[in-house]
Amino acid sequence: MQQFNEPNIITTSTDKLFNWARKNSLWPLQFGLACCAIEMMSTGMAHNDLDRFGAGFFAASPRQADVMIVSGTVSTKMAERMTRLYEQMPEPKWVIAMGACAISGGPFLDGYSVLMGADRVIPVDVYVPGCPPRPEALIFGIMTLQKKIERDQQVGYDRPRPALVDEDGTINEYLPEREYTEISEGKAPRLEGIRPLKRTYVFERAGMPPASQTDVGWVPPEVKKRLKEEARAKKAAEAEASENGSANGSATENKENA
Amino acid sequence: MQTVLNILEVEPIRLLISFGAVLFLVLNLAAVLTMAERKVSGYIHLRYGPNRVGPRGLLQPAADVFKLFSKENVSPGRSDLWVFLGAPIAMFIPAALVWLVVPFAPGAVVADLNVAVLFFVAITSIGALGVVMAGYGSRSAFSLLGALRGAAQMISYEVPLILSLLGVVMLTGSLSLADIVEAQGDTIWTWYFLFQFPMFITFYISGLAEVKRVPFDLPEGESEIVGGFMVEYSGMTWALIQAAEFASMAVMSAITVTLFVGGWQPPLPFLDLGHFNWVWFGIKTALIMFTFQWIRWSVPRLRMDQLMDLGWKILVPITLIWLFVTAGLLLVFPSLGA
Amino acid sequence: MALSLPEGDLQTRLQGYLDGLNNRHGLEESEITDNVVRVVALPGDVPAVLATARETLSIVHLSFITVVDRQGSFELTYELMDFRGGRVRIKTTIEGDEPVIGTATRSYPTANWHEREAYDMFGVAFAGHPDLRRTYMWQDHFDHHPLLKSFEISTKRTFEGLR
Amino acid sequence: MLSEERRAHHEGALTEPASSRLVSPDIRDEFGLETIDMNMGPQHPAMHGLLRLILELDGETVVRCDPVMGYLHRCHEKIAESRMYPAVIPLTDRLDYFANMHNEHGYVLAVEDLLDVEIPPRAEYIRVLMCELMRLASHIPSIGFLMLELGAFTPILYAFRERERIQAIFEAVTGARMMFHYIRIGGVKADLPPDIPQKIWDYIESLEDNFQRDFVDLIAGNEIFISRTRNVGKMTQEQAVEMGVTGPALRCTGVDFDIRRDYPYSIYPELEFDVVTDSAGDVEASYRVRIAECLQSIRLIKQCLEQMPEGEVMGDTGRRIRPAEGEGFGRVESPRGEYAVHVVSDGSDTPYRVHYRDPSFCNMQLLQEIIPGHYLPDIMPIMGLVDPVSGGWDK
Repeated sequence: MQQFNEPNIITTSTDKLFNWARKNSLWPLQFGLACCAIEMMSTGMAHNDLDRFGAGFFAASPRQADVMIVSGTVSTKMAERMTRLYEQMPEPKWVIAMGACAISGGPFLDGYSVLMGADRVIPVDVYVPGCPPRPEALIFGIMTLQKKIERDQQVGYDRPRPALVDEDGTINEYLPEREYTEISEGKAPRLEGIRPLKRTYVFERAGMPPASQTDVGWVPPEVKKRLKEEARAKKAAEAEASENGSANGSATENKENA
Repeated sequence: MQTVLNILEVEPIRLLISFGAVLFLVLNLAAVLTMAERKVSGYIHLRYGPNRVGPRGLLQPAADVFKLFSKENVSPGRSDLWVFLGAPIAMFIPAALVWLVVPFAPGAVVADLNVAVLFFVAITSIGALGVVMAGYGSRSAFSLLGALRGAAQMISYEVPLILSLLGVVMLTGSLSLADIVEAQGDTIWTWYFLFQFPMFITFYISGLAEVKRVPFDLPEGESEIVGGFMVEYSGMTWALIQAAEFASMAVMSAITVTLFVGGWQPPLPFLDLGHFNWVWFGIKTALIMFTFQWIRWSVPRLRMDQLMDLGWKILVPITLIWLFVTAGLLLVFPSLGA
Repeated sequence: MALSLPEGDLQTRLQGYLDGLNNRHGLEESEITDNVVRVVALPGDVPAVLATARETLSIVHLSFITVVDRQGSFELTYELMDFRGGRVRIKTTIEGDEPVIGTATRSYPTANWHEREAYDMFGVAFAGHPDLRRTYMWQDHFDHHPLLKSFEISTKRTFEGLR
Repeated sequence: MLSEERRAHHEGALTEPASSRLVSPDIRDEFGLETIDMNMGPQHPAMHGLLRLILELDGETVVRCDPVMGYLHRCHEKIAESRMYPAVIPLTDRLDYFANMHNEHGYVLAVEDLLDVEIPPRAEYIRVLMCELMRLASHIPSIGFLMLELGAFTPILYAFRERERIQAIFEAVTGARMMFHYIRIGGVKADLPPDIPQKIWDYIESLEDNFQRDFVDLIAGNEIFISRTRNVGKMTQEQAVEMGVTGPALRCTGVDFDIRRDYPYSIYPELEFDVVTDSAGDVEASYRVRIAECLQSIRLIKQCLEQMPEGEVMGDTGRRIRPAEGEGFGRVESPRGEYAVHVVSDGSDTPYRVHYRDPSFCNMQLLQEIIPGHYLPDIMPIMGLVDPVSGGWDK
């Protein structure tokens, strides 16, 4: 098959068709982060009716979504998840940063766990200012995105799409080409110069629960398996002890303590 | 010209061409139905629905299809690729195949099988296979749950579905759909949905469950398991699953119309349109499909155990009792049967 | 099965709470101000005081636990409510950089998450807590207890000019 | 509505407690049955924001449920320590973003407790008026969300239609649709525009007409709704109180507790309203309580409009707000329960420490208590019962 290096009549015609289709069928990801999510919902509801533009189908799974509306403050804990969601969306995909928080951190800019704008981790196409933006503003943002899609070309134009997650799972920070003001620059090295506290793991102290309970939520399967085996061994030992009679009771206790 | 018509008379070619036409119809129907669904939901929700693309938003399905066509097709890294990609096809083919036996008008049927009812029952039950394939192939907890739900639901609702159409078969004494339509006569009060009313309702409900529509959309469960078996599908594979869903929904309404609501027969004798009687078929099918969508936007979803209760404890006894009633009436008044 | 809520005059009830706590524990301060029983206890006594409040005086509701970093010591406030206008505020002060105090979850299971939050934000450890892990921040990637006064955020610097 | 027989049937079918469905781990071990670990959220349609539930499933039965928070941690308490007292109010707006007025009110009450200012009566009436409107704007969508999570899509649109109208009123009064910054220390920002009382009155009348039709008749008698919610998320009074639950989730068990009546603030003692309770303690009861509370709010709004005095809306607080050393407490009944603020002052312009007790955070402890033993689809109505808001529990 011939490779087209420059736009010609075939590529521009298909571009026109597909750009028309894409811009008129922008399905947002059902992904509400914070307060702006309520206004995003309002936009989808009867009064503002995003469905008029063909954008009313809020896809619950990122696999079926075209545009991610980052609606609210992105915390550092969430940034990792958001990046993964972005990577899960199939190409072509777009991102709208909705609200001051998603643009720059907004009123929570100084927070220790707040990401200074979604564009630090994923490429953003349209910024919609406001706190929160009115539904009309979001609709305007979507129409702006439609204009942007109209200009899109499949040949002769490379949209920069850096890989955000490496093979080994590390997340690369995506830095857009725009000037940061002073406040933002003060952000990155912010934690320097602050005395990091001695890590106070609870199980290092007396009278505290065992280590397995201080883990965050999920227990890895191998650990689970090990715990299960331990419990089984313990149960077997108990059963054995009860078979041997109550005389050995004290011995089992010692074993358990050990 | 005559030779062309003669060639069309040859059975394999006629079959191929007419099936091609029906397939074209089905694919378009799926697109139109998505549009109808969005418009109907719009009216129920007191909003407009799509109205920007083309006149009154009528080109919206075209935009959706072309967009989905140009989307990247993602398959999860650890998925079982061939099962994953085969599932949408396994879902679509049964939905399209049933159209082979649907009589649109007198003589207008792709294959007038004398065991058409059996064919319909056999082919619809294959649909569950696609759901299980999709859930297994995607390698995700949500998909797996959706697939297991789908398999359990579709297999258990086969039973009331089959039992409820037995009454019609007993009355007609034939398994051919064309015969069943003929037997119903061209007056609204001789159609089977009156005499077989409990069976009609049971068939309708089991049909809803069979095509996984609200309130029986547990395999998808948008707000519970985020799309269930189709959570990992994107682009054209997802579009194919959607097309299969809408096609099976359309075919279920068509079969309901054929079995209970008189197929192409006009409601009253003087409304007979001759060669245009397929219009009646279309209107009735559209009405049944509209009720599907009406229910879709009106009621919440059932839970798995409640779904099973409804199927086995209510629908199956009703159909069995009415089967006995029908048989008894046929014994007493043999003139009821054809 | 129905839960019995206290009845009767508010002032007598408050006096009852005050006397009940005073009689059983050596408290540093105890007074009634603005319909609130205000009690200052030693950190070691707090679990026992809370147990008395729950078991003997049947004050059913623990509203919140506030920790204040007084730079060198930590001030804890437990606010109890009896659902009928009565409030009991138990205060205590823990000295030192790595504070430890007994858990309130034995008497008030709802303290579970409040104490997890306090541990996350201040590093206050609650001995005997069933499930002490961080609520908001990561267990592994974030080494600070952010609400300590020694943890500064950039706003302090940017706002200094305005003051 | 249902006949008594059907009602008895529903109750008879589900009287066994949810935990009786759990297979004991010993049996599971013996037969080599394995459980699935499932991760629900933070991006999930039914998680009310960014909640992550780590579930252990035995088939469709939930064995263990572990909520993980912190995906929307916005450092409210830390940032408040570096803002001047009035500048914290817009931050509190963003805490529980379905109850912005209540958040402001609670914080302002705490600071006024420190300051000892006199608030003009008209300002008090306006505050209560706005808070009750806000309660309507929160309860009605929460009913819609409950239905959305059960799979019925339409009620949420009707709910947002009402919310949209209330937001139009808010916009006329405060200038903003969601983040108002309206209730200030010492009063409210501005008086009501002259035509607003009539507009609110008209709206309330129209809501009374719609309410029964759209949110009661359409939902309450639906067989599927009843079978999905009755005896789901069943809890006893002791359980609810032990877990520190407040608000509609507590009142649906029958505990008669409402901050507005039992710890009165503002002008609530002068107004007439009932504290609605229900005895069942399940999801359906919480739905009924929310419905009845909406009607009570309508009653309160009418009283406010009728009794509203003339006069100033802002008390004298001085130009700089610099309270003396001490601590202040504010406590209001937000739509989700008890919202309390504890402000500690060190005598400077900025608070030394601000602590928010958010009802979403405390009510959510209920999840890990009552979800085990329920089926996976029951999690969604239980989320509707607790009705947490992401901004609230994560601060």
